[in-house]
Amino acid sequence: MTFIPLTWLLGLSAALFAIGVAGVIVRRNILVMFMSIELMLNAVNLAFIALAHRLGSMDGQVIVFFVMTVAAAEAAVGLGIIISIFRNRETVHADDLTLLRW
Amino acid sequence: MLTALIFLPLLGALLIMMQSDERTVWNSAFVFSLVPLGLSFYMLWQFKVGEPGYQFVEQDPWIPSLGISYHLGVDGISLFLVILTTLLIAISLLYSGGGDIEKRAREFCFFLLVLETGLLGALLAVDLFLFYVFWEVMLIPMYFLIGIWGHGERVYAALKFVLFTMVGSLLMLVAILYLVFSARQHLEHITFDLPMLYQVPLSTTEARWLFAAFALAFAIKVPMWPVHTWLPDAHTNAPTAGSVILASIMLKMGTYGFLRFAIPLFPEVAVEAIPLFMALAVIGIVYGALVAMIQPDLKRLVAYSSVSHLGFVMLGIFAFNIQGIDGAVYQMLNHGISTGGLFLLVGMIYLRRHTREISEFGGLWKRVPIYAGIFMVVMLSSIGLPGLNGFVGEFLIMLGTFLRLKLAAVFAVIGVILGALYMLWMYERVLFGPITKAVNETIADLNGREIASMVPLIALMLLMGFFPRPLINRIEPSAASLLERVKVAEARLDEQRHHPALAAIAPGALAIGNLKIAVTK
Amino acid sequence: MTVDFPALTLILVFPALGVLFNLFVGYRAGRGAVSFVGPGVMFAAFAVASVAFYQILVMAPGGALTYTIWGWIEAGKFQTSIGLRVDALSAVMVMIVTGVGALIHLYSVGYMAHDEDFARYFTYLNLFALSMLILVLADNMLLMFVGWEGVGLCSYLLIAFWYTNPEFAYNGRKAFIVTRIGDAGFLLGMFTLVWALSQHGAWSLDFLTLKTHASDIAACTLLGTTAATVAGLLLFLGATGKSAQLPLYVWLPDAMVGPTPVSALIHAATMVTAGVYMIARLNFLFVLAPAALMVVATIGALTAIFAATIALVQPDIKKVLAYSTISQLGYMFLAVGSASFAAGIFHLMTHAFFKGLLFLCAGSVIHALEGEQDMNKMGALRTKLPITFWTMLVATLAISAVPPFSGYFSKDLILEAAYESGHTGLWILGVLTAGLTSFYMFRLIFMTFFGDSRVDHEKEAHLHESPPSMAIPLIALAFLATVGGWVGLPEGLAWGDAFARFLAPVVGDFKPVVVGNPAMLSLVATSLGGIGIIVAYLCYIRLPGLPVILAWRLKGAHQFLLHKWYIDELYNFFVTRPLFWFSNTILDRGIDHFAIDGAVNGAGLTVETTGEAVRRVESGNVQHYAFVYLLGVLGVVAYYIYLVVH
Amino acid sequence: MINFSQINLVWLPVLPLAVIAIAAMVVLLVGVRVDDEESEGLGWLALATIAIALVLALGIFGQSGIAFAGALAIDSFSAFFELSILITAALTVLMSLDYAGEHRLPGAEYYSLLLFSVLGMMLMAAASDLIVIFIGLETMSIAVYVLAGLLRRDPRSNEAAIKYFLLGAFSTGFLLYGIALIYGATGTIKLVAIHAALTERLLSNPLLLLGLGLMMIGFGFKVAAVPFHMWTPDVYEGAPTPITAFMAVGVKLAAFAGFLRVFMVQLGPASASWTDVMWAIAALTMTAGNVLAIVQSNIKRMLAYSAIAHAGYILVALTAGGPQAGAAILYYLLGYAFTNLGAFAAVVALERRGAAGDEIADYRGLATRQPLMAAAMAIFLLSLTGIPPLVGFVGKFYLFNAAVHRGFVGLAVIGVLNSAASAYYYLSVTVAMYMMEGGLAEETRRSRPGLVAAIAIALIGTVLIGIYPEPYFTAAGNAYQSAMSPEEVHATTAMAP
Repeated sequence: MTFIPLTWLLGLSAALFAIGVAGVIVRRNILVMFMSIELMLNAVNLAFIALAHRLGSMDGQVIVFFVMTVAAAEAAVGLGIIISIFRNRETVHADDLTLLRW
Repeated sequence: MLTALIFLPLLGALLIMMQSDERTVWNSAFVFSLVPLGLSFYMLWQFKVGEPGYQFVEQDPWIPSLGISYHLGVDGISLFLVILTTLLIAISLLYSGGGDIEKRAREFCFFLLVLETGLLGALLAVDLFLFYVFWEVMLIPMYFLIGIWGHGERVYAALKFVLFTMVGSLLMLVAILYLVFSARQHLEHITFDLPMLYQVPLSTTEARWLFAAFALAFAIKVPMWPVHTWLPDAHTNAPTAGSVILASIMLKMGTYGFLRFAIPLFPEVAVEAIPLFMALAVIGIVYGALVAMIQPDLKRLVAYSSVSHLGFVMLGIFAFNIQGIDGAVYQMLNHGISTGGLFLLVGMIYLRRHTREISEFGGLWKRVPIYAGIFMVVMLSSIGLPGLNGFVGEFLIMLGTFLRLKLAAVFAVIGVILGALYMLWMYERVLFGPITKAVNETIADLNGREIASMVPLIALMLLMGFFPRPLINRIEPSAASLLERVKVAEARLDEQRHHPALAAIAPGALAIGNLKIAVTK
Repeated sequence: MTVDFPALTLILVFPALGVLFNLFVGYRAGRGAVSFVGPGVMFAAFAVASVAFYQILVMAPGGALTYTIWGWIEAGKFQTSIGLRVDALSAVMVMIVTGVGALIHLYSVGYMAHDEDFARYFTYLNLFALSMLILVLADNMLLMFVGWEGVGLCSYLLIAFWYTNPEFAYNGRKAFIVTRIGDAGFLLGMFTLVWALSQHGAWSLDFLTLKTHASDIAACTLLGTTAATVAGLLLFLGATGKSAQLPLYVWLPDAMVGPTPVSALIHAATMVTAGVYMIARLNFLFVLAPAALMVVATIGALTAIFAATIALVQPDIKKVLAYSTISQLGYMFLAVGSASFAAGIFHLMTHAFFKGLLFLCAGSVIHALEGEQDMNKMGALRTKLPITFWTMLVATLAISAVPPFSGYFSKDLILEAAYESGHTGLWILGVLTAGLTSFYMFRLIFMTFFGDSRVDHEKEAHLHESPPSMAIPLIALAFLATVGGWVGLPEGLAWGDAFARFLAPVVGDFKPVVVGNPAMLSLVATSLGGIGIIVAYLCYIRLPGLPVILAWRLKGAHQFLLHKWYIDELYNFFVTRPLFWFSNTILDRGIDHFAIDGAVNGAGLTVETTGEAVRRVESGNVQHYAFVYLLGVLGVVAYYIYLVVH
Repeated sequence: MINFSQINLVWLPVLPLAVIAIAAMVVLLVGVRVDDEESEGLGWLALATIAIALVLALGIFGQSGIAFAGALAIDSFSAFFELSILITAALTVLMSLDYAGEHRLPGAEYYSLLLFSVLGMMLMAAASDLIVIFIGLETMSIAVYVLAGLLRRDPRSNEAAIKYFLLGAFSTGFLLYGIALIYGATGTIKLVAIHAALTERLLSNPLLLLGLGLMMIGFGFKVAAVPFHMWTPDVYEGAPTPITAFMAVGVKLAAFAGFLRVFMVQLGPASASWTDVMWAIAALTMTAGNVLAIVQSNIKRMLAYSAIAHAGYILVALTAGGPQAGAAILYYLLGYAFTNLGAFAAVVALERRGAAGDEIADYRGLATRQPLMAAAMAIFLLSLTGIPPLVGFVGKFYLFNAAVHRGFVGLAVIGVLNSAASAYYYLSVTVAMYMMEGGLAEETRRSRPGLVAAIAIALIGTVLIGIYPEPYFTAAGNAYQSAMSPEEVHATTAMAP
């Protein structure tokens, strides 16, 4: 197997993470924001894997599984909330949800 | 016994909340205020003359992990302030029952009695933490008294009062913590006990900062110029009883704080600060008098006169000789009695006319001779007429000041003249001359209850004017022991000035201090 | 030698009882009781005083009666007690106060008969007597100060007795404040003494202690001179306040609005002389402070002539007497200033007699004319009020220093002392004043009792001589005003100056600096007095038109004197108004409300406005929140990158 | 791997957790049959299990050790937090008993989610391993997201939920990233191991530092530290009030448990590299929280900002570090739990259906209408202000005391000035209650024993713990000590200077 330098992997994960963050900040659609968050989580997963590989310890790998599970749970909850919002307000745009402010 | 003295009013307050009928509330409240009064007189009787230290001491561990103990004690400086407190609370309750308070009597009495607990606690606490607790406790009932039963901009006044005081006292809290911290370093054990903390060696700069924090807290309470502006508002808008307690006792907490904490804890700095504080005090005296002179509102006038009178007290304290400090403590009591009386009198007239505008009155004497006579005596006591209590204090203070700093005494004397000026002018506008307003034609003279609430004060004015000895004999030992610390500090300062060797060390201490300050930045 | 004499307290107790009685039961008890108790207590006090006086007389010279009632203010080493002391000096004073006081109390019974506040009047009057007695009996300065301020208070209360008149109330306050300015000096003087004594380990204000340590006080230097001088000047400031000398005399003329007996008792006979008494009492201090004495003498002489000039033209009968009082007090200060304390006290006594009498007579005139005080509305009363006329004439002769009336002897001594102590200039002023005095006094007599009547007709109808309760004091005082001076005859004549000898142990002997011819001096003064009388006669009997013409010719001067040199206006413009403006505009509005409260409320406002501004960031849009969050992240990350780089 | 010497007490620490977990599922299963209006029974069931857990958690005190291969810490520290959390949960349930019915909340979901989040919190408190912390955090958060939005027909509630959810998930990302980097730097996720691995050489490792910073941010979000606080007011305002209380106290407890264990205990050696940031965050949080609270007119929003400010005070001590600070924080959180829950309970009591009556203006004249309620509210507010002898004051006193003793006088000064400013808005509520007339008339409704009980308990706690703080403070001190040195616990020693 060929060795990809750790820095490359970390760089990639960092880039992915940044993209995710940017998505959260700039996209108005809640669903898309949510996907970007998932992207962030996966970026972290990548980092974990890479580090675990480098350190040769299992912990990192284990965490990844936990993270995936958590992400799934979050997805379920999040979508639920989004649906109930859509029921009440017929919108999924972040900047329409400003009942609560100041 | 001191514990009983402190917490009986609180107990009374709680019991009162059980009552429902208004009359019984007033009566029982008055009775509950009489109990501590009697107790305090018993204490006076048992008090050993000629002992400088604390008496009736109680000390039990409270928060041992921080060296905080429930430590009470009374000495010559606090003794009479305690009695003044119990007395005036009783009088206020007696008076307020006479129709001055129309609404929510139960809560009123409750807060007044809780206030008494706070005041007594602050006067009797020997542990810094304990003191601070009571010091803050007394804030809240007064806040409610002003805010609920006050007049005019009562809410603004109440909040202004609390915030002014809080800023000062919280900074003092930090100072206390720092002091304890350095105590832990030097004494190898952590303690909040005042006598212990006396022994903490501090670098000059540390001491200066800590003294500044303490002094600010107390100066606001006194109030010294220029942090006095909460006072007129609080007084003017407070209910009569509130003003009485505020003027007669709460302001004393400031001066008491100087005597009990700020000065003995940091004597060197206090000595260094003599010019500053004498200047502020003198400004306060003259300034307060001049501003009082032109006030159109009776209560505002009396409030500013308090600024002036408390200036005298501060002057006496910072004279740092036995005459000055005896006089200062004595003057605290005088001011409590005379200004308390003045506020009661203003309250009585307000009750009849629902205005405090001086221009609304004039020629009242014809209608209310008794009121006029009592007013005359109280006024004379307040302007320090020889033979009444006010003179004894003012004389000793000015004598002490003269021995310390002649110029200050000169200004103080000017203050005496102005004091006569604004008081007599006010009296003249209210009671002399023809009756200008028709409403004043039908105004009623004092009733029995009102006279009863004034009589003790009048009696004290005469007694304390002609027989000051029994009081001063009890005050003096404690004052002297305080002075001992100051004298030592003065000596040390002279040393530093005159001996180059020590002078060389001073910068070192300064450097350490700066380091500490740098940390805080 | 001093004797412990507890009975001294009685002298105080009687008036005190009078106060309590009139204050608490006076209104219910009714006029009868009050008019008995009021004067009664004074006569009782007088009796006790006479006993004390007799004791002093029979004692060896320098004897004194003392009694310490209880210890008073004691702080640290400073000690002072409530103690009484009667020596020759205070014995004389006590006699004057109780004696004249009693007579005037009696007079008041008639004078105030129709006043509704009868009881209150006598409460005040007794209280005054009490304070005055404390003042003269005190054995230490602090207790003296109690009386000192006490009489001031009573003067305030009595001037403003008819309080419904705002002007009266104002004058009362004016009197209190102005004298209090002097009292401030008194206080500082006391402090200076204590300070000086404390340098020598003595912490007291007892007159004895002061006397024994006088040299120590003189030894202390203060403000580049001796403490004695400083203290002396400060105390004299107090005296100028109480005794209405330049520049603090302004309250006395206005004090005349009080009931006339009050003017007689307080503002002529007793209170206003307190300053003289105090300086005589502290003679041992002043002789060590020649500079202070010089000031005293000068101020005294100047006041004397200054007040006399004003008295020349006043139309109000009581105003004339008021200014004459100021002028006579000036004489007394000239005397004590010339270190002839006995002469000062001597004149104090005679003045108490004749000036008290003058006021009482004026009172009876005013009483007869139902409150009329303008001499232009009087005249030809001599037949209507014979007793008043004759007694007043006696008093006038006395004050004009016509031998053998009492005033002659005392004034003569003063002028002699002034000359012989080397103050020739002051002597000249004194002599001139003598002339002016006799002029304006006889002007008064002529305008009131001679010429043709200018009285309103309805008043004319029921003019009546005063009741006996008023007449008796007049006669008694007239007698004293005549013979009172004979206790101090010129040396070599009969028993000579017994009075001075009597006082000498306390106030010391007068030591002339330059030798003058007493007869010569006396002749000059008396003749000038005579000239004054003649001029007055010319102006107001022979050629009644003359004064009018003069007034019109010398309009400027006349107006100037009529308006009392515009001193009141001056004070008002330069002191009172600026003070009020400053307090109001600068302090109250400027500093208190604008600066301090402005800063405080400003701080609060800033917090609130920033809050209002910052809360806009909480736009409600979740993406903004995320963005702020990100900013935080970037901040932290940046910090750590920085940390790593360095 | 399991240490056999501790086999007997391995199960002890998990017993409370287990009880809660089981209870949560039971409630869920039973609850499907229960009608929303009659959810009260479920509440009592939850309460009962919480009580049991409480008793069990007591047993952990004084223990010391690590179970499950270092995943869970068995020490007084976790016990202290678990107790606090369970008390919080109990009070929340008490104040929900009637609320849930009146607002037609789905009982089954409500109580079971509540219990699940409690489970997560306790997990965080006991976690001694980054994964467990993460799992605990998420278990808690996800449950709370839902709870916040449980008023399904109320758009505000939905909005609160979505905001909380999005930002929560967002910050989870950062937390995880931090964990990853620290894992990368130290090669372990066991806190003890990390502690051991922090050698001089490592302290300057960029991965570690960055990870540190990101974790700080992650926790900062949960404790609502500025500038990661933006969600707080909105969510607090929108969520059902008992849940707001639960968030304000429970979530904060758990988050601080993690925060403390990770930063003060395990990352203590690296403190030099995070003190400054913490200093800034603390100052910022106190100031912003108070300044913004002053301008609020809605009481829930005001309390939200006040919660931010209080987080700031705690951060002051966290910055200072040291055993005194640790003890102070634990004590403060305990007291804060009682006080804040009490305040929110009062808000619940005065609330009408549909979030009416949340305006401070609605409290006018309360003192005359409901004197006792007003008095209770006043006491809670005074405690929050920091008026002695109430617990709020003593707590603050301990915090600033710790700060000063570590030389952070400046921070302490900022703190006291802030609490002086805070007096303004807390008192303005008492002004409305006591010094003004009018306000909303109460709607007559059946008595609510649960709510009253909650307020009463909170009141007792607020006063008693304040007047006699010694035992609690000592306990807090021991708890902190036990976490410091997992192997042996100083049973009794108080603050060693």
